[in-house]
Amino acid sequence: MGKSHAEEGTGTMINKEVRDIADALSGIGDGAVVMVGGFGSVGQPDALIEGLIEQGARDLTIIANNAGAGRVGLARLMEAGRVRKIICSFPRSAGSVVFEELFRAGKLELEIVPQGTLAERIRAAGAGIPGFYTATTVGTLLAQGKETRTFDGRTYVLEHALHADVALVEAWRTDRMGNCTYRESGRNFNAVMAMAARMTVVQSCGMVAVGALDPEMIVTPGIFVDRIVVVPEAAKVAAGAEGGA
Amino acid sequence: MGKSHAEEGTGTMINKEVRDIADALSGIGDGAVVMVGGFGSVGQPDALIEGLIEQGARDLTIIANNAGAGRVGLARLMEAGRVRKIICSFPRSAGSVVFEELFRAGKLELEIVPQGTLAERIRAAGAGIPGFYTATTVGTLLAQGKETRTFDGRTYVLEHALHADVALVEAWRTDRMGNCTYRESGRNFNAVMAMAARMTVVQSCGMVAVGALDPEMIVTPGIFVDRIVVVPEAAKVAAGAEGGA
Amino acid sequence: MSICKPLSRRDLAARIARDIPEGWYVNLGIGIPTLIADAIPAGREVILHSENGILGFGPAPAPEAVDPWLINAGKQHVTLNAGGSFFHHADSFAMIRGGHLDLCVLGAFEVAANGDLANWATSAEDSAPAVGGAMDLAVGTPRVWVATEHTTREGAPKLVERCTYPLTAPGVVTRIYTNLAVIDVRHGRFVVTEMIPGLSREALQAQTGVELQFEVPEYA
Amino acid sequence: MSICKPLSRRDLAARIARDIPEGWYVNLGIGIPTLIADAIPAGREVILHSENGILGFGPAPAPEAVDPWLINAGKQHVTLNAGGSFFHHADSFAMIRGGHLDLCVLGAFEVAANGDLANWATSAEDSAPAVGGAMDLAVGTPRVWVATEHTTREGAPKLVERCTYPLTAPGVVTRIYTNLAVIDVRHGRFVVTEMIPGLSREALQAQTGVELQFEVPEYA
Repeated sequence: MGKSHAEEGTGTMINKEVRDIADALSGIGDGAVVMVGGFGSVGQPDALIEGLIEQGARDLTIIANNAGAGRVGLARLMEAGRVRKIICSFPRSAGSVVFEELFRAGKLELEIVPQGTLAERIRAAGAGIPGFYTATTVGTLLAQGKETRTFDGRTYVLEHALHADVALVEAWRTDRMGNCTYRESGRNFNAVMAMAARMTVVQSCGMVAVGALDPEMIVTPGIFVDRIVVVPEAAKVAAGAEGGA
Repeated sequence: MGKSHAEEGTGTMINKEVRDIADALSGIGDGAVVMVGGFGSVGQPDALIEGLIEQGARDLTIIANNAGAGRVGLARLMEAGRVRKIICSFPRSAGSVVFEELFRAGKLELEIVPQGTLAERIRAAGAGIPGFYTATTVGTLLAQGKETRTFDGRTYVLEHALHADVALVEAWRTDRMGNCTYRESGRNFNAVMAMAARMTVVQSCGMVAVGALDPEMIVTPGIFVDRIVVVPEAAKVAAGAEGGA
Repeated sequence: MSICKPLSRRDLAARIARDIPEGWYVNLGIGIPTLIADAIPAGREVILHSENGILGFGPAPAPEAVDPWLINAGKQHVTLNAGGSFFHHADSFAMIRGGHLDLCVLGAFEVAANGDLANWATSAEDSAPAVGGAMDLAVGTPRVWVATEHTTREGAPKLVERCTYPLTAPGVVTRIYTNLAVIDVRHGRFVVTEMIPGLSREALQAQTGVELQFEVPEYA
Repeated sequence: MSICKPLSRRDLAARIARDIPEGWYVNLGIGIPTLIADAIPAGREVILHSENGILGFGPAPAPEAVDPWLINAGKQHVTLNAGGSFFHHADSFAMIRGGHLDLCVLGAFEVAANGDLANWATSAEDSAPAVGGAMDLAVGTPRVWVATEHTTREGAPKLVERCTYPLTAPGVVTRIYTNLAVIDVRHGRFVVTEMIPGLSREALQAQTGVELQFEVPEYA
């Protein structure tokens, strides 16, 4: 390995770590489109979601796989009346009481997107691809209003990139340059959402020195990351099974 | 980690390793579309390319970043008259003498694809996406004949998935289930081509036991791999700089 | 009705597991399909895929060995077998959509003789149905098997001429395993290839919403 | 012609390096741009991207330390800085096409006042031009700087009203660094912001194929 510029050390250094949750979330405005990573409780940036409730931004559009469970986290953000619209694949699960209430009362707009299309629309935004075709939803209610096109005799629908103003993601280990690894099934939506937002905020389970992460193992290179706040995993209680996919 | 089924061991076991290059390439027919991984000499499956010359399939379409250099490997395959068409981003480089000869003589069909579009068309094939839009080539000669479409006021061209019958890739470490890691810049086109062909043949620098590869570090899971043949890296001479991109 | 004994959910899962060859990459849906994981014969290597980015997951861990970061798409704690790997959601669905899995086994509300599958929404009026990965699995996987009770709890047929529930995907189901029979979907017809012992063709037909063809002896 | 001394390729690279702030993610094309890597002031963290799947590569290794698996897009052996990472070609171009780089610096055959860039094919009749990653970089990167000699070896202008060579991308160039001047591309005009000492406006204009605007003192 070559000698790092960083270690020559006369100038300032790149450092994406911020002091606290408030700093991590500063500047998120009313009307923002916010991606929230995780699948179930795994990889969910709980502390950032709680922070967003404190932060106060309103009229949010949330992009996430689920629509929250119980009355904490995303569900509490929704209960606080901060969410105008949710784009997700699996709104209704065992614990999605808040979603049910708000949705039935007409206080929440909903866009249902199949899980694979959701992941790919997010990746497309990160990859500079404004649209792509997929066979998923063809011939179903979810294809209504979508443009279709035939390739080699098979019908596909056109899907559009899904951009966000902010992505809130959880990572396992990070360095000051923003490089991230994930742990086991914690990679899920986090790694694609990190690519797709104007600003990516990482809730990290722990900082390590630059160079400590194996370059073959970095899943999200620092180029995609703007801010990091450390929330040690000890503070994170695994909520356990929630049901649904 | 749970106890592996593999280690219970009463049945047969998945084993994708084949005996030799001939076995690895058996069944590739005339007219096949063959992806060849690597970028320059790094990650290039040299032994499989040499094997393909012996194997004898004709009328091939080759998908690769470069069109060969010198008179070995891909260039020798072309010189032997086995290649009908090449799809690549950078045909002409310092050493591309064979390509030049054949192309000027009208004996080789050429499709030039920008490097990023080439990589994405290959990934699209692997990901079940028949087409996508990109701004790359808009307003240039390479957009001629391509369908365009406007998203949010910007013009994009439609690009189609690029499938293959066979992908020849080089990996660093592999296990009998087909899991692959790559080494440094050797990941390049190999990891996407491995997803995009009906049959993926891996030239591996070395086999390791199942479970020896860190599950966080596997870049190509075994699901994408059909055959593995070991060619220790000691046998591979780095050809060094070739010029061009 | 016959006096024979329908398969239990566990026996149905075991029946399906028997038909999954070594080396297949398989995604198992929620419900009966999930039970298949534990029913795969010891020593047979079948590699299980989970939408949330796992290939090669294994059985549930002992309670004291639960790893909070390792769940499957049903949000149950699992383990990882040797040779398993992790990836993100876009790569996971690239595997699904790209046709790389050999098989998915899904539950169903209804299956039609033309292969149409309905397993995600119980009514077109339900404006917030949870689709998850079902549609991607249904269109992307070359073999879609359904594991289901032969009828609803109320005894209404789930195997029908045309689905009345909203479709998950049209024309995708290739085989159905119920607690009464194994049924192939071929050219727009249901073809019974296996029945539980003692069940008559008439009894099976009576619990099915569309005409069956039979490729089994009258009494198996 | 003036009697002043045009910048050497190395000095031109150093001039450009001075303008790259710490923390930027930068892709450097072949030729003069490649020289920028070695000219970045010590201690300033600029992260270099290479199309073939590297972020954070460093200078060339000593001959005895060459690692055959580690080359950049120009196929030169490089090193990896601490904090660097590897990825595959589709992920690499997702970074480029998705607008995640801060800057690319490319060579050029011609640049037009409307920002059009021609740097990949020397004639529309060339039926086998090598495009590589140039078009993706040109359309995907928010800042496209060009590093070039001000004229061809024959003295013909490379900064022109309209490109005659086939375009790499229309309207993308934001700034040009030549061996004679620094020129911004603004609203379809070339605006000179810096000239080498001793060069007159007239001399610079005489070597340029389109009218220049000046935002520099007559003699810098």
